[in-house]
Amino acid sequence: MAVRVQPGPFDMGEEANAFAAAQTGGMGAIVTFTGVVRDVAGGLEAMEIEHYPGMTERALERIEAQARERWALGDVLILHRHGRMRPDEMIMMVATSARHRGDAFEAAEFLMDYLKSRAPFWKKEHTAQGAGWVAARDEDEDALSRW
Amino acid sequence: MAVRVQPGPFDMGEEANAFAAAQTGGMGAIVTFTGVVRDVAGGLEAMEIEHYPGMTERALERIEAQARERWALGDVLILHRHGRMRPDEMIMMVATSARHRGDAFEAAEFLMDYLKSRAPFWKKEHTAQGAGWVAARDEDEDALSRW
Amino acid sequence: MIDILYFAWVRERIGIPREAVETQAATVAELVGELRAREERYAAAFSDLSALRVALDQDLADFDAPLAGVREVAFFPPMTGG
Amino acid sequence: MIDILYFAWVRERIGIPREAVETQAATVAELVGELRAREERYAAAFSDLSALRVALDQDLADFDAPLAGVREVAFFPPMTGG
Repeated sequence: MAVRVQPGPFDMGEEANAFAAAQTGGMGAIVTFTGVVRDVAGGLEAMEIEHYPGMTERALERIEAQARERWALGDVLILHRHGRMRPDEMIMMVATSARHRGDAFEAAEFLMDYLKSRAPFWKKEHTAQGAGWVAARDEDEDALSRW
Repeated sequence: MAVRVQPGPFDMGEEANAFAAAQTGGMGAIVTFTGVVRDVAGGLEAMEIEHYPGMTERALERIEAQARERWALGDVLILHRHGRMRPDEMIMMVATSARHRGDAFEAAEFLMDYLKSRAPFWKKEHTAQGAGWVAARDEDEDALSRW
Repeated sequence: MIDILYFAWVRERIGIPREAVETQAATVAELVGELRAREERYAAAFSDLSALRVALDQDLADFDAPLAGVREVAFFPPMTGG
Repeated sequence: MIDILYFAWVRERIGIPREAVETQAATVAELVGELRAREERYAAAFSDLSALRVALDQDLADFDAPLAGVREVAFFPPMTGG
């Protein structure tokens, strides 16, 4: 079990390998999701992520606990950056392990859906034209209804 | 696009990083699935994977093409080992990238479901008591029906 | 005394990240009413509650939730992490 | 002449990984009938077709598929990769 919130970059491959190496008990399936800064409209100079220190960790731990109640999981990693990052930098990742692939996949999707709408992070886009907060997407809120 | 079938081990983290580094065009989501040799009953000495050279690559390329028709994907990696491996060694991995996480997740699950039942690989378990072929699971066949 | 925290554009609109206020408000909605009445920047930040979320002691809550015993209230827009 | 390949326990039961056969069989099922008639080890391998899969020129096919123009037939159990 690990929830990490950090300003600096992370190495997805190293995180994935460390996560896999720590597995015990016949975890046959490992799923990772990695989110990357996208320059959707063109001209993005930086993405800034604000968060709510204290509540962030609490919210992520609660989301992890909910996932563990619903699926038979070995281990869970939730790692999220805050601060400024450039296009193509990695923002966050989750990893799950389970005996069976269905559990690992579903739990990872659940973690992502909840993280998107229930963890206190806010994105601000900086372009040459100025800065603006990213609006929440209805799809992200709707995605919660399937669980 | 890459389909690889190889006898030797692979480094999941390096593969994941190389896959991520090769992305272009605003792929905001990267999903990986890694399958690990499980010692389900206890006493497993080795897992041996037989395959059908020629057809294997063809089948995996076809499965990838089907995934690309169904979801808006950036890139796809399917990597599968054959030969002998020990418990806790990694057998295979898939990776997908997409602008949106739903596409990346669904395509990875689709690739796994099809790979399990439609790509010509067979597993044989070697224990101190002898060797036996792993039987196909009804769940794996049933998993195809959702697509 | 209760600590009030603001995040993202709520923080920018009000101009400060946090403040301690003395209040007798029984619910979040009552507290919002007091804040709105203070100054234009508060009125602007709280003009549309459907665009806001609230957390009480770092747990998401509703605007009609009671404030009894609460030490930290946070206001912010819908979250956009991941 | 047609190449026949065997994999996994089908290969083990028949005892060889591949062979070239001369056949006039019009379908996979007819070819299976000819093979079954050869020797006990073939009859054993092909005793339950529901436990077998077939590929024609490296594409999965059905047992009633025609063999016209096919150069490579493979018999194997249900696949268990991943």
